Amino acid sequence: MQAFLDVFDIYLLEAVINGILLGGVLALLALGLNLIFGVIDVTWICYAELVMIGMYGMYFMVQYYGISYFVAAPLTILLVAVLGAALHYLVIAPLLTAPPINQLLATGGVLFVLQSFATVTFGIDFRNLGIRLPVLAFGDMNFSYARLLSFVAALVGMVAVYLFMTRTFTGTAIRAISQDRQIMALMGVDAKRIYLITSALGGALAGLAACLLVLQYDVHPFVGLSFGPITFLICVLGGLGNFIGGFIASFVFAEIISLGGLFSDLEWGYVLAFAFFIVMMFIRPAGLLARRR
Amino acid sequence: MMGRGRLAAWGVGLAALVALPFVYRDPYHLHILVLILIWSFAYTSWSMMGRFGLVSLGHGGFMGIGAYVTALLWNHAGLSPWFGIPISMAAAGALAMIVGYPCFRFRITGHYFVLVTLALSGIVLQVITATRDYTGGSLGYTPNRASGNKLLALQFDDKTTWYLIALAIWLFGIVVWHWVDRSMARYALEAISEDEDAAAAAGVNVTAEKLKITLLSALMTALAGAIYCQYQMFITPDTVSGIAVSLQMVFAAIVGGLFVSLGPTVGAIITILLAESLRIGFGTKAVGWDNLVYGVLLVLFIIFLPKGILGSLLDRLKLQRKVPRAHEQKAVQVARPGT
Amino acid sequence: QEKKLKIGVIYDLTGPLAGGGSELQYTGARIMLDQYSAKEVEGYKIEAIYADAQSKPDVAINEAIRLIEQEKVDMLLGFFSSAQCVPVAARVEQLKKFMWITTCISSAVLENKNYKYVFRPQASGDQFGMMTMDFIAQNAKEKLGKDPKDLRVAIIHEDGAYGVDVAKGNEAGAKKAGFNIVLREGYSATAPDLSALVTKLKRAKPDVVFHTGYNPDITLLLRQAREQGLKFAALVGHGAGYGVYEKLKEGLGADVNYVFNTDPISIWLANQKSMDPKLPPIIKAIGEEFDKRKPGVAIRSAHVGMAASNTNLFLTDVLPRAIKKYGGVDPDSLRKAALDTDIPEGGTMLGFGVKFHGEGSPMAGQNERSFPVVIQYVDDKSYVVWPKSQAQREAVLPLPKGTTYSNQ
Amino acid sequence: MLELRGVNAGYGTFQALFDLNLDVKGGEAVGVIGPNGAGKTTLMRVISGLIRPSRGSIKMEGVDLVATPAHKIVSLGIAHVPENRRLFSQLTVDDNLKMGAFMKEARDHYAERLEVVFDLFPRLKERRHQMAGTMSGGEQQMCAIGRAMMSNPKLLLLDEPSAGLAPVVVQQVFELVKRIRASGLTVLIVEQNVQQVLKVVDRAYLIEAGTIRSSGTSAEMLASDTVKEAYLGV
Amino acid sequence: MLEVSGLVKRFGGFTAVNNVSFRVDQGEILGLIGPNGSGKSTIFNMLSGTLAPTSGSILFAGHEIAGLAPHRIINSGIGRTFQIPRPFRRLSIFENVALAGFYGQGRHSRAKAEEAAERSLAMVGLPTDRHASVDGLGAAGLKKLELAKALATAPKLLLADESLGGLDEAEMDQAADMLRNIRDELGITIIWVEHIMGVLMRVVDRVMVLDHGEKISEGLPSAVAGDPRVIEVYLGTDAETTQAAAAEARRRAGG
Ligand SMILES: Nc1ncnc2c1ncn2[C@@H]1O[C@H](COP(=O)(O)OP(=O)(O)OP(=O)(O)O)[C@@H](O)[C@H]1O
Ligand SMILES: Nc1ncnc2c1ncn2[C@@H]1O[C@H](COP(=O)(O)OP(=O)(O)OP(=O)(O)O)[C@@H](O)[C@H]1O
Ligand SMILES: [Mg+2]
Ligand SMILES: [Mg+2]
Repeated sequence: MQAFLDVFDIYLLEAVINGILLGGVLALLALGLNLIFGVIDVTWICYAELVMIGMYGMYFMVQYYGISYFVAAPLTILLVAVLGAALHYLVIAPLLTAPPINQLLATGGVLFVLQSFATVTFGIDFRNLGIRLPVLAFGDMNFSYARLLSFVAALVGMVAVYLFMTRTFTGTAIRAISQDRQIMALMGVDAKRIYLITSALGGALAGLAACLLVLQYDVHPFVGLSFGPITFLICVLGGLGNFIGGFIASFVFAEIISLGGLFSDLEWGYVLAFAFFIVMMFIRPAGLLARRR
Repeated sequence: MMGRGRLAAWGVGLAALVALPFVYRDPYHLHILVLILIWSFAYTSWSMMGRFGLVSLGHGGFMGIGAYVTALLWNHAGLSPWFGIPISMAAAGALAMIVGYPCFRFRITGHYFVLVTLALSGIVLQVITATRDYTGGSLGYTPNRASGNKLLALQFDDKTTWYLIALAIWLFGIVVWHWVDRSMARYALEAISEDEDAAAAAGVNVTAEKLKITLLSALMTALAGAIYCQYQMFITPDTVSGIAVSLQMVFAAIVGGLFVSLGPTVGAIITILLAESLRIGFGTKAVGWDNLVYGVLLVLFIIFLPKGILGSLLDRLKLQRKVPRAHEQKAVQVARPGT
Repeated sequence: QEKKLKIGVIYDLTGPLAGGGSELQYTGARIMLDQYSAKEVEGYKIEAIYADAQSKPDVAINEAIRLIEQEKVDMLLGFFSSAQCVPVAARVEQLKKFMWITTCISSAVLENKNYKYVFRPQASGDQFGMMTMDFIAQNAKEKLGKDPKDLRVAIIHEDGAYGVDVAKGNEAGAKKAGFNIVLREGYSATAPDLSALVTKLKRAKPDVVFHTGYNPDITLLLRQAREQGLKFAALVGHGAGYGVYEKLKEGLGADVNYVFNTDPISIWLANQKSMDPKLPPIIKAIGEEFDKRKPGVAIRSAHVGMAASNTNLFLTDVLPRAIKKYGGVDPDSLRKAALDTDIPEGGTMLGFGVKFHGEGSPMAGQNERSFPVVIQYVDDKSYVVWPKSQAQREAVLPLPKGTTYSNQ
Repeated sequence: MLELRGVNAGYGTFQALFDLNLDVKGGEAVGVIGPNGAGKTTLMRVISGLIRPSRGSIKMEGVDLVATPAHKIVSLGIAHVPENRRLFSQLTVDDNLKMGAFMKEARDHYAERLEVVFDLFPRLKERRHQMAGTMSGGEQQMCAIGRAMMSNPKLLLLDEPSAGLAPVVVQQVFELVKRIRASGLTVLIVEQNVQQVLKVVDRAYLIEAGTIRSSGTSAEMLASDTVKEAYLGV
Repeated sequence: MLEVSGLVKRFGGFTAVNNVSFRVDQGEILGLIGPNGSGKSTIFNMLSGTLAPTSGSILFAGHEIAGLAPHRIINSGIGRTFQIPRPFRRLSIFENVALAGFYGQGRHSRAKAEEAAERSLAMVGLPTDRHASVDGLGAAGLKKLELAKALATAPKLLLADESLGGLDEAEMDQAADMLRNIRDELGITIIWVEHIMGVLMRVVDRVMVLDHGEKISEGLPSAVAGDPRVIEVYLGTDAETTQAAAAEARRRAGG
């Protein structure tokens, strides 16, 4: 009994809160993907690699050219937004009528391209921005400012995107386009433009994630591998295109990883998270927040 | 329904393939050939369900189970692969059922299905890694060398033997593919992939049909994993399981052509040869460029040959021979009295 | 026909392991081999053919087979990752070719394999683990003021071949020293979050943390450790990521001060007084060559020297003997020559001597005289602090008051 | 207002329209009738730019539609209610209507137009938060017409608006056409319900196999033998 | 042969079908009419198993089929068409129908299935060419294909949902005749949903009217066509023509 109670110590609380903060990181990553994958129904398998390029962008601007972090961040967001638009224009647009699996494959190719592009141009070294934010301490518990920042950015970003998607005409068009592309012209919508806007927006969100992730993680050509799959799972667990759901799902995942890791080996935390995902898919196939039909 | 000419072509082709290792003995090339055959079989197994819109990223898991269960049984229980392989296949099949049944029952399709299966291969990978006391974890796992009967242990040092085994397995895969292709089940699965309700209204037991093809595909993939393990005599979680392997299957099958029997084989040939020759070609002079070129080619293939290399090629040939589609419409209109 | 020795050299130049140290190893081996490309050894030209294993075992296997069967190399040299060494060594042995491992250190590569043609002059991973435990054990009472049984140690490691092997040595060493192991855990080097592990460490309150990892995970762990306020008396790393000071410094800033690392000694740190006098000039030459190839690096990585020394050992000791005494560069001559090797301590750039375990030994092919050393990074310099015979200064232990992780 | 001259169009190698001429004057209601597969829907699509004619010219108030991108055609005042409704089935009724008012000009009058549409179809107001795809066939048709009305068009293209609707609703739709027309809108309507449609339009064209077989005022068409034989079941 | 009682279907809080009971006799053609959204298709969906009823019972040939999986219901002898055609575009026209023939009849023999396909296609007037593609079919063709698929499952009871929608008048008459033939020659019982009263009233034996998910009227065509409530919610000014059609049909049937 005592052993059991021992579990409920301050460290548990710390793990819970760290889970929430990790959730912020994941939510930030999932936000842009949810827009692309969930709403306009285009598969960007290479999404995390866009974040990687953004992180390199930050690194070089800040470390090499000595640009201030706050100037570099918008530039990076712009850079990745352009990248997202280019990705759409060059790779996705020709495949819009092809089955989704072809998009998966083509963007998978882009994933290789981006990874090896980074290897070729930036080398295989791990790079670190070297900005060390202070630590927030509450008694025995300590929290990372960098993560707090991601958390806030994710929250603000989520609300902004949600409002944009539901309140504006362009947002509504973005939601409509995956359902009937041909008919969009009858609404006076230039489908190409909507796709470009969305892709650029998705890219910009990836860029935003990059700006904040670079404070916490080393950049290297394979950094995307750590985040790719889990971001996709989050989008689905939250319900495709459901931004609030995705936000919540990020925290659920993060808590499972965090607490699973606390009570057992880290790997089992992941096994647990994956298994939870599968089970949830059966219970709530349309996402955490879905009403049961 | 195979024409006489095609049957003859297949016969000649096969004879040539069987004769090959007796004429051409370069061990490295044979090694690559064996790998191509084994992977072709794995890709064919994947395409068995992939072609019906059941895009699974869980096949890395099935392959891993095939490989690891066989090897673990041999090392820890001394069970010959002749028994180990069926057991490992059964294990993969059971897993396929456990995940597949609720998936199909609850109508988990499209992206959802892709990601559920992705999680599945993630789990298998993590479990193999986490149980490193038995599986060797990321260090990989080697089946013990047979001290006695090599045949019983399914271990051969000779590349020719392996080549013939791989060829037989590959052929088996192609035969099964054709068998499914000509069965009524193909109609049902095509129908299901388009509209499950409508298929059910035509009397198709949607869940059962999907389960059957998933089971078949998983069993074959596990077999591929086990054979790969016996041939390489070494497996790591990353080479036979996990998301990367699953993606590799999807890539090759689609690059080759999902809807033709030899498509996945062509995919295996192209992707493996491309990767090998790019790597060797660029060597250590231009590190990283091989993957860059590989990725670019992959993207170009898929944009310009959306039905896969073989699929698009055959389409082009067919287009020249076949009557234009307008005739079909004429036929319909003619059959419509009164207009 | 001209006499020639063809060497197939395989390292990872791309993929996650490349940055983890493999590429530096490759550079070291290459510096040595390039020097011989113009010279001859006992009438034999040396030709090296390089290949990239891309951090993937199956690629390593394919390349090994290709180099042997296609390029007809006489032997293989190199390999960074143990996950590649294991299958490749098995293949090479089966094909009866000679293999000279410069790096991959897992004991699993050789243990109970009874290989005849595979040799590794390098210390094995569990030796690393044992070494550091021994180092702490010898200092526990005096510097940390604790009896071994009261000393709380945590062993954490990336869960690849390397980390697992070192951790095995750590555990054996800790048991031998009688330490109290409060946590032992592996994690994936690609894990996006290690805060749960840090929390567990905080709860376990270790005095000394023994860590094995590659680079991004080390930085991530230590950053999160700082952010979560983990405190301890000493952090002991084991090669790989801990061997690349540049990156540690970049990611951790001043926090890297006083961290210990175990590696074969960096050739530039080795005690040159007790060394074979032929060697120091070579060390100097390697250093200059390295600076040329990688300008602007503050501490020359131990990885470079490791591969260079081991390559040099082969070219200057084993190879000439094989040709002169056994008449050629066929695998059996090379093997016999390697088994004849008998170099006393101080006979290599890495300080240790060389004598391979022979047939019948459970570690056949392993150098029985190799040992790693413990170094400490102090103010952007590294000093050997253990073993005593090589030590350049006293270890700073525990972490001085006021440093980030100090529990004083 | 709308003028088609020598229009040829089709799908791939298949030609569906042959040298078609057609005129719609401002304020007029014009019907297009013809058997299945005659090319009526194709005609509508060519006008709204969903498919491009291979030959011929289409002008809307003098503006050449052939040279105008499809999404710009709406802003010239043409709204098309496509065959089979083509709603955004995963969006709510509200969102569907919002899409109808996507154009800049229409956005400004969004609230007003919404009132107008809800007046026409009170049923839509009741179900404004329902997913369009889950509504009944008739409700969906209302939504489709409503969506087109949102852009405040000058010319409304209706492709079989009565298909699948209950008789009362069909009557309402035709009433609606009358009303829409009375409010000054021009209507081009494709219908199978020949008797009904001829009651509300001024003129009609009979299309068969992609060409105009005959045309005339409603009275003329009702009296015409060809029409009678084929479509009025007499 | 079909006995439905107390059938209810709710979607969330919305009741689409509310406590509907009716029966259909062997060899009968029952017309099912009602305003849009009154629950006709929903009833079909429940009869064919596409949707599970919230409550109520459906006895078909003496067996309870409510809530069974669709394929089992189809196999037990109910065939249906969809209001909006749902062809399988990756299969040829023939394969579409052969599929229904094979699975709809309990997966017995391929030869039998192909025979059934040929028969059904001929019956509805589609080509029996094995490779003709679905893409070439217009609206009318698709409706016919729906019907052929349903027929190929060898149903005892056919649920036809707006088989005439979108057809021109000539085709409509043919289709109506076809439904009659199906009943007369194959002895298949039919429930027919349609909004085109002129045709429906001439063909059906009995009519049932739904409104807001509830049954508001049931009886002979002429009687229903005169029911003021039906006129109000459904027929409107069409009432006269409808009555005329019903009367005409009765006269023909009687004479
Ligand atoms: N997307 C398409 N691809 C190929 N052919 C088509 C396509 N759409 C229509 N067709 C063909 O074009 C011809 C004209 O079709 P259209 O839809 O214009 O006829 P319609 O008069 O509207 O018929 P209905 O009354 O059935 O709606 C038909 O033969 C049809 O098969
Ligand atoms: N899945 C669903 N979720 C919510 N409401 C639904 C769903 N399916 C149908 N409905 C509602 O149930 C009611 C009945 O629909 P149904 O399709 O049965 O009507 P119907 O009588 O066939 O109409 P129509 O003649 O227009 O085809 C409609 O109001 C519809 O919006
Ligand atoms: Mg039409
Ligand atoms: Mg209906």
